[in-house]
Amino acid sequence: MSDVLLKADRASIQFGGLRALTDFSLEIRQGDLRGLIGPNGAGKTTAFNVLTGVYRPTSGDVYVGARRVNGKQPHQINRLGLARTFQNIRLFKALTALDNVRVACLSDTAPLFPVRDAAGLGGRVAAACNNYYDWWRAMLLTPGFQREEADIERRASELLEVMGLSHRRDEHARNLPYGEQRRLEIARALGTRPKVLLLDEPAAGMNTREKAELMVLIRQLRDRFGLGILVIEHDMKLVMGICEHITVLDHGETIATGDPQAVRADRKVIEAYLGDSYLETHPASGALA
Amino acid sequence: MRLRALLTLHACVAVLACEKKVESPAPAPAPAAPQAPTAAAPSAKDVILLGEIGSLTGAQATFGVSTKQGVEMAVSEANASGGIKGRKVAVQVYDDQGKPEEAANAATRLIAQDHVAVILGEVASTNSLAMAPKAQSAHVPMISPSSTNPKVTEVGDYIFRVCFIDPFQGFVMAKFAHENLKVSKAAVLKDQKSDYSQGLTDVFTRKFTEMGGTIVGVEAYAQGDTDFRAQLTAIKKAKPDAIYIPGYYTDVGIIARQASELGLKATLLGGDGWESDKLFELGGKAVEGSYYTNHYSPEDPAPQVQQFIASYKKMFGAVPDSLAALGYDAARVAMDGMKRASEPTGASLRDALAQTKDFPGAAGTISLDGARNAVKPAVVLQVQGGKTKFVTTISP
Amino acid sequence: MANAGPASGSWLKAALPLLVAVPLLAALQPLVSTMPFALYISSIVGVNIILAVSLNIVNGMTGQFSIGHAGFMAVGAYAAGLFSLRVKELAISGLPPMLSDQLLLVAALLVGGAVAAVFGFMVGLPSLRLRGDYLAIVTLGFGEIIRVVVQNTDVLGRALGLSGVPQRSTFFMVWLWVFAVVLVARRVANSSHGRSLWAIREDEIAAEAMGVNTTAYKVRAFVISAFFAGVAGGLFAHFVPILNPGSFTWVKSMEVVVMIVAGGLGSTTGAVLAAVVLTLLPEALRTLFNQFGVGGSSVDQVRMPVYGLLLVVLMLGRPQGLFGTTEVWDVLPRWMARMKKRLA
Amino acid sequence: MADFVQHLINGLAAGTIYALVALGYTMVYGVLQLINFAHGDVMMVGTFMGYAVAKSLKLDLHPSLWGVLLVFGVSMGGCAVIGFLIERFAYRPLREKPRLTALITAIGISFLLSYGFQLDFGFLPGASPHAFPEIIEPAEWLPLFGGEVVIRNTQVISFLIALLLMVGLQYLVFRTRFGTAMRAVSFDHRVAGLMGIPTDRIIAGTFMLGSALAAGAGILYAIKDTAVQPLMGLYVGLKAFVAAVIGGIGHVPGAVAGALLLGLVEEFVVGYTASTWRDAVAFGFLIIVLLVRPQGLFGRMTPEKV
Repeated sequence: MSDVLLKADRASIQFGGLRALTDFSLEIRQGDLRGLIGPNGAGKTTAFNVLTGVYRPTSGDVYVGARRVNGKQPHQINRLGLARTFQNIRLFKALTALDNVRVACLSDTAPLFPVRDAAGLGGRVAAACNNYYDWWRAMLLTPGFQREEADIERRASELLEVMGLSHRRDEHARNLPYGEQRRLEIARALGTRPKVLLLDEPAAGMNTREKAELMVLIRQLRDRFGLGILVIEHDMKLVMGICEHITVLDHGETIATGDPQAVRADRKVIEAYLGDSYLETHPASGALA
Repeated sequence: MRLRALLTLHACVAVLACEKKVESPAPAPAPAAPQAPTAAAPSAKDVILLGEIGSLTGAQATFGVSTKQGVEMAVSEANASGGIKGRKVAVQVYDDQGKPEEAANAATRLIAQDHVAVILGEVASTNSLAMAPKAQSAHVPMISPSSTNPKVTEVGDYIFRVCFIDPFQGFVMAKFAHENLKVSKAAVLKDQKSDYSQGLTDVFTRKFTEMGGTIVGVEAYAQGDTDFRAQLTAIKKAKPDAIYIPGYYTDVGIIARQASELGLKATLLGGDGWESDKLFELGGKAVEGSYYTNHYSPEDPAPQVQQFIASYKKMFGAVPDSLAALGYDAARVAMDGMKRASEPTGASLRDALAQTKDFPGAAGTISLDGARNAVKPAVVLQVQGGKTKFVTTISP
Repeated sequence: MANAGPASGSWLKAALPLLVAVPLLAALQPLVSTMPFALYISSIVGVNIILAVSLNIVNGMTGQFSIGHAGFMAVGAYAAGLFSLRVKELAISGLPPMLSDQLLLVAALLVGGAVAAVFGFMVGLPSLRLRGDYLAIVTLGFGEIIRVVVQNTDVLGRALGLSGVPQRSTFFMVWLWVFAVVLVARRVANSSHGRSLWAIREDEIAAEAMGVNTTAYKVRAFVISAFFAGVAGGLFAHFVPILNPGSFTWVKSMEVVVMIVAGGLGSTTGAVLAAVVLTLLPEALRTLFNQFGVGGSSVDQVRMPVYGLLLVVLMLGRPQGLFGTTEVWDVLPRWMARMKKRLA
Repeated sequence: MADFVQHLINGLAAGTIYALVALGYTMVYGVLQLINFAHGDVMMVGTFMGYAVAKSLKLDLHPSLWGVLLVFGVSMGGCAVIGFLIERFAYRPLREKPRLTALITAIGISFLLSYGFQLDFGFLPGASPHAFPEIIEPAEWLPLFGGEVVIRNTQVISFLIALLLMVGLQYLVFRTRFGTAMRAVSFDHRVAGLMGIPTDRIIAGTFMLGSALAAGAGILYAIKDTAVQPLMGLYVGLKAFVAAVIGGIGHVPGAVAGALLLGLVEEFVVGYTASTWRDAVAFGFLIIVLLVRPQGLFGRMTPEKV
């Protein structure tokens, strides 16, 4: 039993009066492949935004590794090993496929000064120097920097290859077909060396064949990079197919958790998806998907 | 990519080079400035070229335009009377948009490209100060018609002026206010954006206090403001007998109106920046009875003045303002110097100009002192019935 | 484009451009210095290029919008100017005066740049945390404040201006910096760090999610841009005899904005070309008009309105400007090919 | 004491003008999230229209209520048209483009107007200011402290007009169908469009309204400060924008409050401390507000959608 990489503990968020997410809890360990489902507006993406720090939870906590990350900046949380894709694709459209991944691959380079506490003035100054140090090296194009850049580029192209996008290397992201854009987003997310990967409807807009491939691919990613993966997906078939454990949201509330069979059989879930009228007509339930 | 970056650089330089060719009419590039006076250039053989720089665009454009017209008239008169030593005179004018860097640029142009014998300008002291070093280092005499800041002629022995300087003008108004108007408490409202206004303020406040008056308040505004109530209210509280406003007519008119609106009864005093018919349009009744110092008055009975006014009317159909008069004088002083000089350029012209004594100018008789400043009286004018009235002349 | 060099980096690759540029400029130096007017024009062009390219790092690459570049230029100009005034009499012993002057000039420029950079940080931090268009207003206000400060400070010469700064600027020095800023802009733009700037311009939220500290990057870009604006100001101070607040109004800022918009927000070479053209064109027209006896001043009169019109027309007709985000060498080959086809 | 009251009045008078201009900024920003940089210059154009009318009617010689109304009518109407044209041909084509393009266009238009009007070709006024005819016979109302403090009828009138316009605007935004539509558009103009709201017409309407307001403000401004010049729009426009941001941009009463506040702050800084720092006041104030309370005094921060 490996240790917990991502943990939400009764995280809730409200916008004005609207309770968008209530007491959302889950744990992700290395090798997990979990699903987050629910009808439209159930708060799935909101959950992602809370986990990744786009929104700060109004109550409850989010932990990445052992660190409590409430109120941390998204980029800080990402650096702790949590990467995501977006439901409405958010690639850097004017950049090439390769550059999209390069940006993500850019991990914090070897600092000029080692910074122990970034809090103190000394720490701040040192940190600032480090920041600009990167750029000085970029401007001077020092051999060390040239090497780093070369490595980054190599890693980026590897990731493109993994996602089967090598042939698109130098094309602008905006010119890629929909399916490939989704894959590029995953490649980009992987660039940040995540421990946990959050996929927001990765299969949306794909045809059945692509989806099948994607299912395989997601499993491969998990094994190859030793990830924990959380998938939002509408397509029951896909989710039931790959996820060992599923959480179901409705109106921001967790109405069911458990393995696919259990969830499939859950009355609340069926109500949420099909409305209770369905139950009256089909008393023998459990026929979802 | 770096190689390419280089190429673009090449390109820029290339552009510059050919640009230069287009611009310079002179076949051979002018020799490096300092030693050789630019008289060597062929363009100055048949005709003597005067250079003039002024701001013909922008808020105070009227100044530049008047000066230009004054210069043009002087030149055409000179040519009508057979030019200088048989050589015709021409004038090359550049606009500096009132910007110092453009003034410096224009000066460089006149020197390096047009090889002028002398440079006339600028009105604003800042711009003259931008031009002066260029003229000095190229040994081309420069005569400023109306830059009143002392620093201008301090740049070097090639820099002259045909107008009095701020210290004198400030002194005149202080004297007039104290002796003629019997003012004991005065306030000052200065234009923060203009060096000219700053200069006059400093001198006026110093002199006025020396004479035993008291300055009850100094407030500031910035050119282009339209609401002066805050400053005026503050001044009103100090209850001065007179307010000295060494600004430009564009602001003074509005200030006057708002002052009277706020019930300020104090007399308004000003400097030569007031000189413009716009003052009466903007100020209306409010500027009536105000006084300001100036370089000359159209009412001055002196023959050369009246003759100047007459021919100016003939040429431009308007009564010349003081800047036209000063432009006229600057050009004539320059040409007078050329007549006396062995060679109408460079050092010999400088020496000739330095000798200028009791020259009958339209704006008063001009004698240049050791500091190359004109020593001449100033006139005090009063606004009456929408035009200026000559009050008195005050000599140094 | 050199996205990344060979696996083993080399100092040669890093230094090559300078090794080429320095001799080239050194060769041109004596030629230009005999032509005062060409010298002046080339200096102005150079300064404008530096301004345009540096502003392009913020407005073009990072997609923020600063319209107070003249403010930073002013800070740099006055800082460098004061420094040079202080060391006017000094000379570095054991060096030919010419050389020591140039070294002192470099020092002055660095001072100017550094001070401007500090101001850039102070202005940038608050406004760059907010949504884009606040920056526009704050930078604009900053320019105004600088003006007022200068007018109230005796050391800075108040409204009359600061004169007596040694006129040490040379063609070599100006264009060396032009070269430096272009090189820096290109190298940053091509590095993964620079790509992060583009990422911010493209989609700030996604950039954040990919671990880009967007605020820090924006501020950093802003600081570097301010630094070079300061250097440009410093150079300006060393070939214009008097420094006056009137030279650094927001009209100046707008000129620079027009340059980068016309050149194509994000295109360094575009900025360079636009800067050259927009600086030389008025000069050329003025000369032309004067030769035909038409008042050259009308050129300067219509300049500003035309700039305004240019902005509108560009945004409506060709928002990507001359080159969009690409560089000349990306465009030229294609363009030439098209020309060939057309001719054939 | 007297001077204090006088300063108070001056400050309010100045603030009133800022307020009227700021309202236009705020409305346009509300519906388009666009800083309409050209707003102040539209005001300037409107003022020159009024100037032309007043001149041709010789209103300063024989003032008449109808004449005054005509001045306001013409300039406000004219500006409404200009506002419409600008929106239609400069902003609408860019609505789906990145916000930057629209901002640059706005700046371009501002430049075109403010410097175009400085050309002294033909009908254009030229750079130097013109005296604005006294279309309302200036008189002193209710002299306080034995005439020490002066309150002008014009000041009172413009103050009342400003309040009136603000209340009217508030009513329009929150009580009328047009206002409902405006708010819908400002929330999300695409969705509003889908809901069958004629987005284009609403936005155009907003622009016309804002521009008309600006013109009115311009005339009052010219009456107050007795002069018109091409650059007046730039300064007042910027100050008004600052006021709008201080009050919380997009917020109608906030804009007015911010404007009055700014007017007073400027007045008292100049009146009681060094007047040489005047121009720095507004922007210094702005930067402080942005540091302390970025959303302005009344505004709310809206989380960006992901």
